[in-house]
Amino acid sequence: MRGDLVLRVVAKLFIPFMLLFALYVQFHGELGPGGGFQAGVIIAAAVVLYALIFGLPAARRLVPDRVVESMVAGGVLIYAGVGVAGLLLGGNYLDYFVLDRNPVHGQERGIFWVEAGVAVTVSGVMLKIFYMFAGRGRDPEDV
Amino acid sequence: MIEQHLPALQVVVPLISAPAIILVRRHHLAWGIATLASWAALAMAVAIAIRVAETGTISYAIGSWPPPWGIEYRVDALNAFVLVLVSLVGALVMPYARVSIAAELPEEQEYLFFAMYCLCLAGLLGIAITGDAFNLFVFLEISSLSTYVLIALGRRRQALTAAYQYLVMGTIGATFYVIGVGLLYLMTGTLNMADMAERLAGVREFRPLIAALAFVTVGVGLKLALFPLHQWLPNAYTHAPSVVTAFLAATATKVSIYVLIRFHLSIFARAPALGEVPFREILMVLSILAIVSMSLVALFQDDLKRMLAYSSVAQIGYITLGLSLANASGLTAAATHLFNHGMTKGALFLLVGILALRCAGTRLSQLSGIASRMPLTSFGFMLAGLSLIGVPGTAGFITKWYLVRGSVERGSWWLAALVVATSLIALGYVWRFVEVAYLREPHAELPRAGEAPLWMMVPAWLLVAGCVYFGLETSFNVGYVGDAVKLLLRQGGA
Amino acid sequence: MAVLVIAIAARRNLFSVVMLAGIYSFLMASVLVALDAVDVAMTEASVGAGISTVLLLAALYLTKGEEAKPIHRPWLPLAVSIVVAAALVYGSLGLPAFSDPAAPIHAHVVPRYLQESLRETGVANVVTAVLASYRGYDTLGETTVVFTAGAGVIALLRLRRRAQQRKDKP
Amino acid sequence: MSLASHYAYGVTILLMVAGLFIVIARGNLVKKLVGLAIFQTSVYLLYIAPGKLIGGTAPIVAPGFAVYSNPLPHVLILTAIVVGVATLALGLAIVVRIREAYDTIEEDEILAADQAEDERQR
Repeated sequence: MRGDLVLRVVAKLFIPFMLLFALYVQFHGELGPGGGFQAGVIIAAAVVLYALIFGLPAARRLVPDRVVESMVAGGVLIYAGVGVAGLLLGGNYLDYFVLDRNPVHGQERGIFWVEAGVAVTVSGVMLKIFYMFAGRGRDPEDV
Repeated sequence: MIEQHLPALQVVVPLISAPAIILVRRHHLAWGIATLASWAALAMAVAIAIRVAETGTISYAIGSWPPPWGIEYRVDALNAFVLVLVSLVGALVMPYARVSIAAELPEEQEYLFFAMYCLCLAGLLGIAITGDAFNLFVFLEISSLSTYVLIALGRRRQALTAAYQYLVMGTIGATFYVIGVGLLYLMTGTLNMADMAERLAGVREFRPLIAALAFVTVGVGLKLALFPLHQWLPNAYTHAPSVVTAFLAATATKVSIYVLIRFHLSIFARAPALGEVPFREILMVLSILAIVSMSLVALFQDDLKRMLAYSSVAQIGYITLGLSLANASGLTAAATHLFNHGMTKGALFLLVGILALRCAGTRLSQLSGIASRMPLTSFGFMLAGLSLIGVPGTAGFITKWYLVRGSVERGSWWLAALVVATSLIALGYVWRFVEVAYLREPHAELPRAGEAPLWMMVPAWLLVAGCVYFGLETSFNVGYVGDAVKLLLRQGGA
Repeated sequence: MAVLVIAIAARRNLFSVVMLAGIYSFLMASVLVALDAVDVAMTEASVGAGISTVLLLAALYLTKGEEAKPIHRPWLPLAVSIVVAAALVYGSLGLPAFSDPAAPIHAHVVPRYLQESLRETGVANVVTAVLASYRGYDTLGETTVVFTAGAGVIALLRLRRRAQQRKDKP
Repeated sequence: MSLASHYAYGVTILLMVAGLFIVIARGNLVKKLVGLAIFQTSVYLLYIAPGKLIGGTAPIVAPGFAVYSNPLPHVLILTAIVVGVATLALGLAIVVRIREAYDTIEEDEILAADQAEDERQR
């Protein structure tokens, strides 16, 4: 399947649109259905599709394990960091009101960063889990 | 300013340190972060407990949204007490883990272990501190998922099956809890515990409430290994890494018992529905069955870890027995036993971990004559064992004393006699170790190396010392618990 | 849906079980849309039918595809299930009727979210507002759960062969 | 309190119990996890169904609509779904490891293997 030209071309066309759609879902979450979790899943799905067509090693070169692991941890840190920022600016934990002079803008800003944190962790974890499961059977010494 | 935010930081500090550990990846640094986080958690828990004693219940609105719209942290005497217990054991096992984990796990997994440990600590603290029924579920899952991993990291392959078994039972338990909370939510429209308690008093339709309480009880019962839902516990405790066993035995089941107390005595305190079903009687029968049958099973175990695991199920029975008495002495017994048993079992499992590190295994046959090579470990085990039995002068005695008093106050002399009689069974299994360790000829395969490093000895002995200290000086646990019990009984309107 | 679940229970080929479970999730998602829970439906479709299925297939690839014939008779599980069902039926009989606007869940707490969230948070999707702001702490917990699962899978599957052999021969 | 008004609860209960039955009765570790997932999924209905108001719309504030379905259960269930898939992933990872250690994923065979090992050690 890896050699199929049609698949390769279609995938190359398709994946940017998937990522774009993920961003749409991410930022549109305030108006319509969607949000960080769903966007994270779609991002991970795009990379998984890439891995299916170009092979797992190629995907691992594109998005290396170290990056994925940092994403896994980074998202939670972003989220928790927003909470700490609220503390430092004189509010309670996860208080978004204090993030901006205008409390409503503060709320919007808080929600934005929080959703970003969710998306980063979710896509990182999903990708990592996929790498782990898919890489397991193919390890040459592990048959 | 910082004191005001302690309730949030209590959970967030260990929670943040987990991803930080994943980022740094170096195992020495990982240990450092985890240790720092757990000692910080202990300091914060103590500070919170002092504040609660001074000013009464603390309420903290996360995100500055007032409850019941936002999530509220609510600390009263009862959960402050649980916070201190969890973070105390958490802080004490960390130095021990440094040596024991290096011996039991491959190096590339060490940092992951510490990350999981931080998550588990954060989860347990989160359960204890939150005032929101659904938020409790989220933290329950954080602690459960990390616990499954911690158990599965055990050295033998049985650890995997134990973890799987626990995963299935734990998830069923958590889902039951969600069903129960869902029913409560449908009847009250709120998830905040204090608000729920208030609104429940006005609900006239009993059936969903009874079903909800039953689901919550069974769900939490699965987590706390309430007899007969305890099948996962012996395997999990036997095969998990030693530190994990000690930490879980001392904290995880205790936190679940706290949840049970919270639901039965504060959320349902004023709900008239509770009188309809004999929950207390059922709990009492189950507790008695747990104490008698599990003590007997423990008596015939060959493996020291497994023996202690069965004894844990029996000891949990004493706690629920105290609950089912439902008078001041019974509740005091239950709450002090949370602390006393947590300390005693923590000490015993840490000492068994030392034996496991030095000897071929933890079967009694492999340990004969061990006292001649490892006198400190054996002596510590004996002292903590005395506390397990409930000999006067140890922490365990305090509990038994209040249990007997509570039974007599209720006029159940037979129950008091039962408590004393089952303590004799505990004497039986502790004696088996003493006999093997002190009176038998040393085993041929015994190690020459002698005692374990100080990193492991000091935490274990601190807990042993605690078992004796809190048996003589009761102002902290009985005094503090007294406040909590008064609060609970007042909430019940009694 | 009920038919599907029974088919899942009866099937012994694990591959078809996984496929049926995926279809089940899709059906569930469409029911959720009918119940106005669009966000939940979207998540259920991507998680239940997407991720879960992929994960299960990957796991099947690493294990084996057939389930052995059950040996014991399923009386105990049946009894447990019936008791649970009875408890639920008993409880559900006292619940408020379907779509009753006076039910406590519609009357308490929620009105503020529906009426004030646009003004207080500037976000039109109330689900997002509640998720990320009013109950943002739950979502932090949820993200941590995902993180726990990710780190846990790394911890479990990263083992090299050497460590495994030690495990095989205790 | 008509029968129709409780139809949703009836379906929920049926699905829930069927899932639970699969978990307890089946010996295959993967199938148990599938049952567990179904058990959890059915709980979603218990939360979501009562939140629906007939004539209401999805809870996205827009001019022209006055009746919205209850958003709070949606939020709770989003969290529950995520927790469910996290559990599933972890469970499958453990199953993969069990398969490598025991060469089987049937509960009975694993128990037998453990017992045989215990006997040898004695």
